Formats: sequence, C-alpha cells, structure tokens
Amino acid sequence: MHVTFSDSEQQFQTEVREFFSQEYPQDVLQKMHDGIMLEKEDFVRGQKAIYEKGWAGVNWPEEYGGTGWSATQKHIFYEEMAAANCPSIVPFGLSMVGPVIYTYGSEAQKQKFLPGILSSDEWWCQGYSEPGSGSDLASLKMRAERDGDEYVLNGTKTWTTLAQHADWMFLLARTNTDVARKQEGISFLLVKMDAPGISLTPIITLDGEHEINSVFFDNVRIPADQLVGEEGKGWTYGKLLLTHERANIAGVAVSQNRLEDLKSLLAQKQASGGAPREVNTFARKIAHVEIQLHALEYTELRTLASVATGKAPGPESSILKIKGTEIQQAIDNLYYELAGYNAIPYLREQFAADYPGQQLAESTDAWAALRYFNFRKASIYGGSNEIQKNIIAKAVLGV
Amino acid sequence: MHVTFSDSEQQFQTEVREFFSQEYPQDVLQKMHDGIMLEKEDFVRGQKAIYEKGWAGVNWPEEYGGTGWSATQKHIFYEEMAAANCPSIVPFGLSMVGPVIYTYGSEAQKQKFLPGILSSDEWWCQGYSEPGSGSDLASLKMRAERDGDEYVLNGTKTWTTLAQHADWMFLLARTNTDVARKQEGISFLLVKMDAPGISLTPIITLDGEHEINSVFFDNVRIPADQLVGEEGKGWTYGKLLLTHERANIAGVAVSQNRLEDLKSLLAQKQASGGAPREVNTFARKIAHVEIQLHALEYTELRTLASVATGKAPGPESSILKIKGTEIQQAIDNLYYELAGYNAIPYLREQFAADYPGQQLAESTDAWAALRYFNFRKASIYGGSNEIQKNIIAKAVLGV
Amino acid sequence: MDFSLNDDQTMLRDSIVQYLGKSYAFEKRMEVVDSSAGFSRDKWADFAELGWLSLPFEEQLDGFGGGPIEMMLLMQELGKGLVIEPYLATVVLGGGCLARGNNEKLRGSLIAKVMAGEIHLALAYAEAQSRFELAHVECRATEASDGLLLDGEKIVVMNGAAADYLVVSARTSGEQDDPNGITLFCIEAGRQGIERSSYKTVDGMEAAHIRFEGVRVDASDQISARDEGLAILENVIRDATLAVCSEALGIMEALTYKTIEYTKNRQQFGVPLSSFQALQHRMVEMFMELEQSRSLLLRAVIKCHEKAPDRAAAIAALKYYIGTAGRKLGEEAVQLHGGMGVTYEMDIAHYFKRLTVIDTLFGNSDYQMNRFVAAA
Amino acid sequence: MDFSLNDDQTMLRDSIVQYLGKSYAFEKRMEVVDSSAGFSRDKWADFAELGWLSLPFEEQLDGFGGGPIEMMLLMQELGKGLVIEPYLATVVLGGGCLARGNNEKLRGSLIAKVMAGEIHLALAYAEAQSRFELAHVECRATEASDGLLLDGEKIVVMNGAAADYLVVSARTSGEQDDPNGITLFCIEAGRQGIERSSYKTVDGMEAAHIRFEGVRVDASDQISARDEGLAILENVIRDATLAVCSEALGIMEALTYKTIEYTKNRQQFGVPLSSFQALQHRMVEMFMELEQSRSLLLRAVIKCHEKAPDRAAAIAALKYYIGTAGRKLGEEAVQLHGGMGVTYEMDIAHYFKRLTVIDTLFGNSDYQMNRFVAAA
Repeated sequence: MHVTFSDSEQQFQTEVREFFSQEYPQDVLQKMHDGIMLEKEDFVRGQKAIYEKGWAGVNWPEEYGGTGWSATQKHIFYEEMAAANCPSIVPFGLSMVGPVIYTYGSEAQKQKFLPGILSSDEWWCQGYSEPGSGSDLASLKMRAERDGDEYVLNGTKTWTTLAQHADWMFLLARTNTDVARKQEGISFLLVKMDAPGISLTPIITLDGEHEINSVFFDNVRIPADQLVGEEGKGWTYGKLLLTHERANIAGVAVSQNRLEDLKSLLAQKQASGGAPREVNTFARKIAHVEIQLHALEYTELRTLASVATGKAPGPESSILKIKGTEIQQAIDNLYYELAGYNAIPYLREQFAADYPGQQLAESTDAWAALRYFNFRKASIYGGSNEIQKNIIAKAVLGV
Repeated sequence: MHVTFSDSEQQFQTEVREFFSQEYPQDVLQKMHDGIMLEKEDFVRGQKAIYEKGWAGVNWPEEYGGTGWSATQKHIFYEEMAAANCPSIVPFGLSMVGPVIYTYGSEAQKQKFLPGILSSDEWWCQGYSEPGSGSDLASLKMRAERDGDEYVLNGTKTWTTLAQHADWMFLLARTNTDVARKQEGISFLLVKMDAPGISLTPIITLDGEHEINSVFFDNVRIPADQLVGEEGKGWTYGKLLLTHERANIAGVAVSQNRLEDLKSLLAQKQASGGAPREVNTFARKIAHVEIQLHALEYTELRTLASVATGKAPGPESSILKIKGTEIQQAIDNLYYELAGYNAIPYLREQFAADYPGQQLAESTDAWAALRYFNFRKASIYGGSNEIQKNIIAKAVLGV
Repeated sequence: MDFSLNDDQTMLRDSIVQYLGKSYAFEKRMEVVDSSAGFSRDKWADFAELGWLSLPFEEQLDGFGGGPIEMMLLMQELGKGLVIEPYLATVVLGGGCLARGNNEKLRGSLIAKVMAGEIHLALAYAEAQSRFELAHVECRATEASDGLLLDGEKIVVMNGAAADYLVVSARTSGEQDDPNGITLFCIEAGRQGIERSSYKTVDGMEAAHIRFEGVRVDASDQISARDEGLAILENVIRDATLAVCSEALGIMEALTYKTIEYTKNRQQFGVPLSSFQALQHRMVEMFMELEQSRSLLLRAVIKCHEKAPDRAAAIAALKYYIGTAGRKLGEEAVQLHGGMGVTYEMDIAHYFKRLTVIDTLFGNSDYQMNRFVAAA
Repeated sequence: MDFSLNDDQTMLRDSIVQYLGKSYAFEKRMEVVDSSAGFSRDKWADFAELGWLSLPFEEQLDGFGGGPIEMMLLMQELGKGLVIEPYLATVVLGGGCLARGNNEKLRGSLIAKVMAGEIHLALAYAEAQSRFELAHVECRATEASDGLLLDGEKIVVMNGAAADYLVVSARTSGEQDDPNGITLFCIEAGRQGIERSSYKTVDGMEAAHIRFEGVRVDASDQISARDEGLAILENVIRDATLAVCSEALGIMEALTYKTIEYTKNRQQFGVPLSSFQALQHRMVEMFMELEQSRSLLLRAVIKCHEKAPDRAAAIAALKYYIGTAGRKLGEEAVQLHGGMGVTYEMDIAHYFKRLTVIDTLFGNSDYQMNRFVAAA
C-alpha cells in the first residue's frame, strides 16, 4: 500500500510541468488567471498544443493515437494541468465520442473521425437530453427512420453544450418504437451540424451566458454509415460514454488549486482590508472543505488503482460525481462569501484587455457570483446528483 | 400583530412563577437540578401539587375540571414550568387519554376515570405500537373479540413507556378484521393493568434505563363498557390524541433554559479550565441553535394563536415535532461536546444523596452522554420525524 | 398574542397583490431588466400613485405613516413580484436617512419629491476596505476655505446612476474605524467633482461606483449633526435589513410553491417528480425553512414595533437565518427544477440570484452571526 | 500507487476476521460487559496466543513488527467485533509509551509481559482542567529527599483498574501548560499513595479516576528523559488516534451494512423500508461518508508509513472527519432502526455509543479542526 511516484513517474511529472509552463499557449493561461471568458479559438489553440505533444488522447489506447498512460500518469497529468490553471479539455470529442468510435465504430469511421477529434480540428457536441427526457434519458423521443441508405431524423435535443461551435453531433435516436423496454430500439448516430433541416436556438443561462442550445431536427437526412455499431444498441454504447464522462469528474486538482487560492485571498484581505471580522472562522470553513477534498482525492486514487488492476469502476465513480460537485459548489460559495460586496457588479467586460475603465475588484471576487450561479449546473448535468444516488442505492442496497 | 401580555396575563405569570417557587415540592426541583433520576413518587407529588392548585387539566375544558386557559395562558404556564426546571407532566393520562374520554367517552366513563387522571391517583400508559407496526400504526394486529359482555384481548404491545408503573392502559385493538381499509375495525379500549393474562417484559434502552416495556395479552378479559365510543371508530379517536400529544412537543421553554445553562457552563469553564480552545467557535454553535429556537418559538406561538381563533392546527404542528426534536438533540450534542472527557464515566449513582465517593464532574457534564443517547428516541417516537415529513408532504404537496 | 393583520393592513396587502398580479408580468419585467434604463419610470409613477412611495414617511410630512408591519407586507410582495424598481434605494435607504436626519429643510422638500415620484435617491456608504462595517469610513470631508471638500470612493451604490441626490457618509474626524466622526451629507448627484460609473448588478439591478474628488459640501448639505451620523446610518440600515429580509421571505415563498408546482407537473419515469419521496422530503425541508424564516421575520417586526431592547439581536438573528436558509432554499429550488432552473428565461433563476445578493446586502450570515453573538 | 494488501497483511486480516467471527458473539460480549470483570481474561489469552498483543512491537523485542497498516487492519476488525478488551489501553497506549520510551530495562521486561498477556497497562494523562491538551499537566513530581514525590489527579484513565502498571505524565518543571517540563513515569499500580476509583464508561468499557498522593518515584521509573516526555506522549497519542479511527471505520462499516440489511427485512406499509427513496438516499449518504472516511484513513496510514511531513495534519483531518461523519452516521443508523435502534439488546446502540465516545477520545472534532488549521 503506497502512493509514492516511481522515478520515471517523477520524471514524467517534471515533463508535464514544463510543458504547461513553456509549450502550452501562455496567453490562454493568462486569460484564465485574469478570469476572462475564453473563445473557442483559445480552447482550440490550447488543445492543439497538447495534441502536438502527443497527449490529446489521455484515456485513449496507443493504437488509436492515445497516450496509453497508466492511471498514475493520468492522475499526474490532470494534477499538473490544474496546477497550471489550464482550461479543461472540452470533453465531447476527446472524452466522449472518441472512445465510443474506437470501441464500437467501423474501421472506416475510425479512419474518418478519430484524427479530427485528436487534433481538435473537428468539434463535437452531445445530443442526449430532450425537452421531455432529462433524468429519464431512456424516454427519449427523437426518431431516426431508415430510408434506403439514409436515416431521417426528426425531433429536438436540448441542453446541448457548445452546439453553436460544433462541426458534428453524436446523438441517441429511436430507430425502433416497437420495443419491450424503452432502452431498446435506440441507436447511436453521428450528424454533421450543417446538414439541412438542423436549426439551433440558444438557451441563455442564469448568468447571462450562451453555452447551451436547443437543436431542432426537421427531416434531417444522414448517410446510414453514420450509424455507430449495430442499430438498436445505442443505449449500451451511450452508457460506456457516461463512464468516460465521469473520468476526472471529481475535479480534485482544480479544487485543490482553488482552495490554495482562497487561502491567499484571505491572507491578502487580512493584510489590506476587506477580510471577515473573524478570520479564523473563515479559515475553518476552508479547512472543512479541504478535508473533504483530501478524502475525495483518495477516493479517486482508490478508483484509479482499482481500474488499473482491471476492475470496472464501481458505484464509487458516482461518489466522485456527487462529492466532486458538492465540493466545487462549496468552494464557489466560499468565494462568494469572501468577496462581500465585490461580487455584486455584473461587469464581465472589466477584465478585457481593451476595457477603458477601472477594474472594480480582484478577478476572483468579481467573478464569484457568476461562477457560483453558473456552476449550480454541476449537480444537475451529467446525470443529476439525485440520479447518481439512485445508482449507488441500486448498487449498495441491491434494490 | 403583537405578542405582549395583557395586565391580567402578567398577573397570571407572576402567580405561576410563585407557585413553582413556593408550593411545588422543592426537593423534586432540587433533584432535577442535580440531575438525579426521578422516581414515580416524585412525579406524583409534583403533579398532585399542580392538581391541588387546580391546574392539572392544562388543556381540558372547565366542565371536566380543566383550566379553560387561553392559548397565551398555556404558553405562560409551560414557560414558567420550564424556567423552574420542573419535570414534564407525564402525558399518558392528562394529555392523551383524558381528552379522548371527555370527548368520546360515556358519562359513566367520564365519572369513573377523569377524577383519577386529574389527581394523578391513577397512572396510565399507551398501548399503540406493536412489534410489527411502528410507523405503520394502522397495521396493528392486536385482537379484541367480543364475547358476551366482555372483550377478549390477544396480542402484544411494545415500546410501552412506564407501563411498569401504570394502573391502566388505553389501547387500540382490532375488533373487526373483515374491513376494506386497515384503519377500519379498530377500537379504543381501556384495560386495567392487573387483569389476568397481562404480562410485562422490560425493554432496556441503550443508556441502561428501564423506561419502556413489551406488554403481552393472553386471553385478557375486560368488561365491554371499557370500550370508548363506538366499536370500530378507534382510529379516529386515536388521531385526536396524537394532536394532543403534540401540544408542547416543541419543548421551546425547556430548550431555552438549557441554552442559557450551556452559556453559563461555557463561561464557567472559561474561567476555571476545561473550555474548548476556541471559545468563540463554541459560542457560535450555541447561537446557531438559539436562533433556530427563536424561530420555533414563534412558529409555536403562531400555531397557538391560530388554534385560539378556532382553526385546526395545520401541518405546522408537524414542524413543531420535527424542529423541536432536532433542536433538543442539537442541544444534547452541544452538552456532549462541551463535556469533553467528563461525559465518559457511567456513574449514575454519583449524584445520589448517599453516594460515598467524589462527584467526578458537574452534573450536566456527567449526564451529557446518557441524555444524548436517551433522547435519540425523540426523533423516533410520537410518529417518527420521517412520518411527520410524510404528513407535511401530503398537506403542502397534496400528494 | 395576535398575529393577524388589522383591516388597513389587509387592505394594503391586497392592493399590492392586486396591482402586481395585474401589471407586473415577469416577461415585461425581463424586458426592462435587459434594457439600458434598468427600471421602469412608468411603474415608478404607479408606485407613487398607489402611495407606496409614501409608505414609511410620517403623516406630518403627508406620508402614510406605515411602520415595520406595513413595510414588511409591501416588501414581501415586491419580493414575490421580483420588482426591479429601486424602492429600497430611494425610499428605504435614501428617504430613511432624510427622514431620520436633522436637516428639516431637505427633509421636507426632498421627501415630498420622493413621495411624488419626482426624484430618486441613493445611499453611498460602503467602501472597498470596509466590508460590512458601517463605521469603517475613509471617505473624508476636510475643512477648506468656505465649507468642506469631500474626497473618497464609494462602492456598489445601489441606484447610484439614476439617483438625483446622494446621501454620503464621510469622515469629518477620527481614525478610519472610529464610530464617532462620521457625518451624513445629502447632495445633488451632479455636483462638480462627482464621477459615477454605473453597471448592472448580478441580480439584474443597477448600481454605481462613485468617486468624489474635491466636492464642495457645506452645513446646508448636512443631514446629521457633525460627527454624529453613524447612529442614523445604523438605524436606516436596520430598517433596510428588515426590508430585504421581508423581500427575501416573499421570494422564498414563491420559490417553494413554484417548485412544488413544477414537480407536480414534470413527468419523469412515467410519474410526476413530486411522487419521489426523496424529493418530497426535500420540499418539506424547504417548507419548514420558509415557515421558520417567516417566524423570525414576524418576531423581528414585532420586536421593532414594540421597541423592545433586543431589536438589534432579533434583526441579526433574522438576517443570519434568512441568509443561510434562504440561499439553501434557492439552491434547492434550482436543483429540483433541473436544467430549467439554470435558464435565464425562467423566473426561478432570478429569484435565486436575488436571494443570493440579499445574503450579502448589509452584511452576510457570517457577519450577522458576529452581531448576534455580540448583542446576545 | 497501490492500495492492495500484501500477502502477510491479507493473512493477518483473515485470521482476525475468522477468530472474531467464530469466538466473539455479540451476546457473549454483552454478558462480559454487564459483568463486574468488565472484560474477558480468556479472550485476552487468545489475543496473546494469536499474536495480536505483539503486533506493534519491534522484532528485536520479539514483537510482530507491524506498522500502521497492520494496526489499522486489526483495529478495524476489533471495531466491527465491538471488542471490549482493553487493547488500546494496554498495547497501544501503555505499550506504546514503553516502546517509544528510553528506559531499556522496563521496555524489555514489561513489553515481554504485555505480549504474553501477563500484565495490563494504562496511560494516565488527562486531567480535569486539561481538556485535550497533552501539555496541560498539573500533576507534579517534586524533588524529595531520595527521589521524587508524585501528586495530582488523572481522569478517565482507560483500563485504570485492571492495569498492573500505570504510565503517568507528570510535571517536573515549568508552568502548567509548558510543553517542556513533562516527564513520563511507569509505576506499579499498587504503589503506596495511589488511589483508584474505577467505573464503567458510557460505552461499556472500564476506566478509573486516579489520585496520586506523595507517591515515591525515582529515576528507574522514568521512561522519558527528564522534562522531555511530551514528544513521546504526542507520538503515542497520534498512534492511538489512528487506532481509534480504524476502530471507528470498522464500526461505521458494520452500522452501514447492518442498517441496509435491516431496512431490507423490516416491512412497513406492506413493503420493505428499503423501498422508500427518502431512506435510500440517506443510506447512500451513509455509504458515501463511510467511503470518504476510509479514504482519509488510508491517506493517514500511508502518510504515516511514508513518514511524510504532513502526518500530523493528515491525522487531525482524519479524526475531525471520523468524529463528525461517524457520529452523524451512528445517529442515522439508530434513526433508521427506529425503536429497535435505541434498545440495549441490539448491537446497533453499542456501536453507536462507541462511535460517540471515539469522537471525544484524544480530542474531539472541534479540537482536531484547530490542530488541522494550525498544521496546514
């Protein structure tokens, strides 16, 4: 029983650290540091740098251009990435559809799609949720009817993150309605976003941002070879993807960084004004979250170690989702509390390079409310925390 | 909108305060102060003093020997009683069966039972729960078969508090099993505890005390005139009783007293050793509970005021149960935390008058763990807090 | 012991409910929020017409003479209606300072205009370093040849841009956190040397960062005795705290019942969400927190009304509880609405944001806990 | 990165599980608890036989040479088995002081007897005024004609009555809370001037209040360097903290799965309790807290093992978490068992009581939070 890094792992750690401090686009890191919203182009440049280093397929096997890293290496990579304050890798291509394609796709599909996903030349979005099916995903209604060499798609997808930037969408649609269980008759399809009949409506989130969309399909025709695997088996493929989605979902390293930052912020306010009257009470609140995070770090390591020995991730991965988002949100709350009045102005533009006015506060203070508002989604998306609890209940209670 | 007391109410308050400081047996109050377990005889003497003052029937109408007090007067009475550190009135006779008898009983039953209940000459216990029916009370199985002028009782009652001291039991039993709903066919019966065929087994609680019992009925014959009201209507009568049981269940005044005591205890430890390192952190914990209690006090006053205007108590009375017990238990926890190592010895006898040894700690410290253990029951009995939540859910959600 | 409203109070509440129900649709409100105006001058004229702008002012000033109960009733409904107009800033804060101040001239003339809906006010009291401490004032009015010169910055001045007059707390003597030495001035917002940068707030309202550079003020601008402005400020902030807690209670009530309604209508797994017991129990928690909050609000109002000595502790307790329980309730409402809860188009998110901001206003839960422990 | 046990560790754990499963029935345990003996000498002999009493002692002393991992495995199972015998007092606390101490003579002779199951030990360190501060020692050893005289009182000395030898922390110089000036002595429990009042503890164990009046001690009784006993004491308490956290984890595991089992069997409203979603989600919380606690335990053990510098913080974090989450879990287990949960006859209540006491031992959650903040 140990968690020490071997010499080669330590070497790897140095290499990753150097990559982020030298090769990765430093202006993107600066934007992150200043709390400026990233453009699509910023994400792409960042991910391309990682791709050029050969590290884009963190979880992918080597034969498809992946890293083939051990669990420990992945852990080190994510830790250093967070320590560098690097933006997260947009998951839809690299973490979600990629693994489905290399696992279940045809040779032609692998050839066609995997390179663009790895290089971030092609952007993907995820078509799962529908207006009537949120937590109850399998109740989806979107139809895909076979018509010769094509499928004809009709229906609506919603909560589609970054669809406005996507070249492709992977989606679940019903190819057969005459089934015993609603999980049957669902197929996994790939759709080009410029196909005639697709239209988008932005959904603005509570913080005023446009991240998500509704996507409407009106007799959209796609070639039948954009079906992945077998018709009617989409639910199985989709579940695999949910497991991958949960990789790094705990966000341990990012939360660790933020807690360290919170401590500095508290010390800084203590020195120059604006700290809470009882600094120690606030320090205890930070410590309370920090201890939960220490626990979660080891819960994640235990899961990684278990997966590394070939075991399937158990209900522990649902713990990672629940506790990970609870901790993220607890940290958001601490930032909000610490910011005091500084969190009230809604002035996103104040950190833009060309902003003519005065910056009203430290960026962490200024963004505290918006980040807190935005990340209420964390306990809702990716299978709400209530659904995760149902999953654990099933596993540990056997009900 | 006001909560001020009128002149006559203030006068009443003075009268109640003087009663507890003068006429009520002071040695019983002293035992309470020292944390010594009361004997049945202590309770009886205390209640008899209240009876002699004419105040035993706090909630009873005047025609049956009750006080006929207004909601405000009852509130004042309970507040002063708690401030005097007076033991609670044992509820089974005065708060539970009494109201059922004067509401639904025959004239003969009123004549026979009410005087003994008021005077505490006859002690009662409650036969509701059975081994198989806890939260699901209506699933009770105890049989009462009519045989001429008698009922023949067979079955088991459990969690029967103070049955070992009781002269009578009121119980719910099934007089008809051929019913559409399980709530039907249940009757409300009065049983003398020395009837042949009744046997008792003590149930020892986790703190080592004998408060509760299982009571077994083996062909116990009781006169048919010990049926209250109509046969088969017992469920309706029993529900009335549950409402009465909830009177003063919030325990606001007692909790207020205990919080004041906690503050003194903290100050005392701060002066003479044994206080937590961060006294202010503990003071904030007390304050947190105190604020909840302030809220509950007004929730109770609102309920009283609403009942006083003739409205039935709504789901708010379930709030009183839930929040009242949560606060009690939070205070138990604070005492336990403050006591530190002093809570560990299990030495009930150390506060007895004739104890030869040294008292190891303040009685509040010494009793902290045992009280905490014992009062875990508070969120279980009288309709568990989960059942209370179901009741509120039904009322506010209409589900 | 009586928690019922008298006839006048009932009538007042009913008229507010009626007006907002008829004339304050959420969609219209959002159009105003998203406009550059920030609030509706037409609605403000209605408020004047309805007498709301006169509510707290004494009858001698031709006000309605309402007390804490009446203000609670109004603010609760403004909360439920998500009213965006700067009632708090102009009437409660600015008007409150004038009403409690000692400058009879300004008091008479400006309050009359406030009640008529002719002018707007703002109270500039918070500073970058002050956090929630009212006595922490670095903005300074120093003696010059004729009168005083005001220098300093005030942050997050609610309604700062629309205000015609600003009430400003400034240090006229003492160190930066001395409770003595603070004077309140009321000056035209356009006076030379005042620079206002306005912005939207995260809950859709308007505020401004205000810089004072050598602004001339004199005795005629003073609305407190020299160096003795803090007591007035504290009283006004106490009134305002009670007002935002009332607003919060209205919001909590709306969120609770809207969430219940939503879960009854939203089908998942072939049944309404409301049929899931885990969600039921969480909604019961929301309901209980709502009722406990209501109790603390009534308690604080009654203690104010009766001028009981423990008024300060009662208000601190209330704000602490509403800050904590209110935000938790808001989070739960969002969570139980799922994806819908985080969309800009639904009222839920806007209630939630306002509740969040109310926790911060006039001192968050942590700060109120300090005050409660100190007062208790 | 590896969380698996090696073969020896697996074998050790299996043997413990097997013995307790076979020979440590709850009903028998309760007979012992309710007897005046307080624990079973027969079982103790078994423990010696099984090598448990030798577990932490180094091989040079003919011990098993087990480290934090082995101790964790044993204590977890002792927790699950609700083992009442004073392993913690004799082996971890008393034995730990001897083993870490510098008195080679006592070290060799007494540890051999401990391992053989021949003697019992107790550590007398807590005092009425000290709360959880190890350095807060008023019990004093003052110079007399030949040697020292020990005077003072120690509270809640676990296994104090059965102990043949007492390890005592006493002040040999300095003020009452001076970290320097504390010396550890190990003396026969029957030495003149020692008065022991023993009692049961609320979790069914045995402890004593011990008074020292002019007890003669000299250099041969010293097991630390003069005035330098605190470091040893701190190390031993750290080991013991880890041990009780391991015990607590075993208890939490037992409570979680016993509660799940109970709700699956207990029928209410015609269905098993486990079918109620509100209860399911609460059991999921229990399960998550169990696993998070396990993670912190493994983390602390690994950091001890690797002698990482942040060992102290890791143990404080663990104890803080187990204290808080463990007690909450215990309360939930009792609640979900309903009336059965508060009966003396069921194991649930005894697990719950032990978890409650463990929170207090060696400093409760509040105290550990202070330590964590100070160390972090």
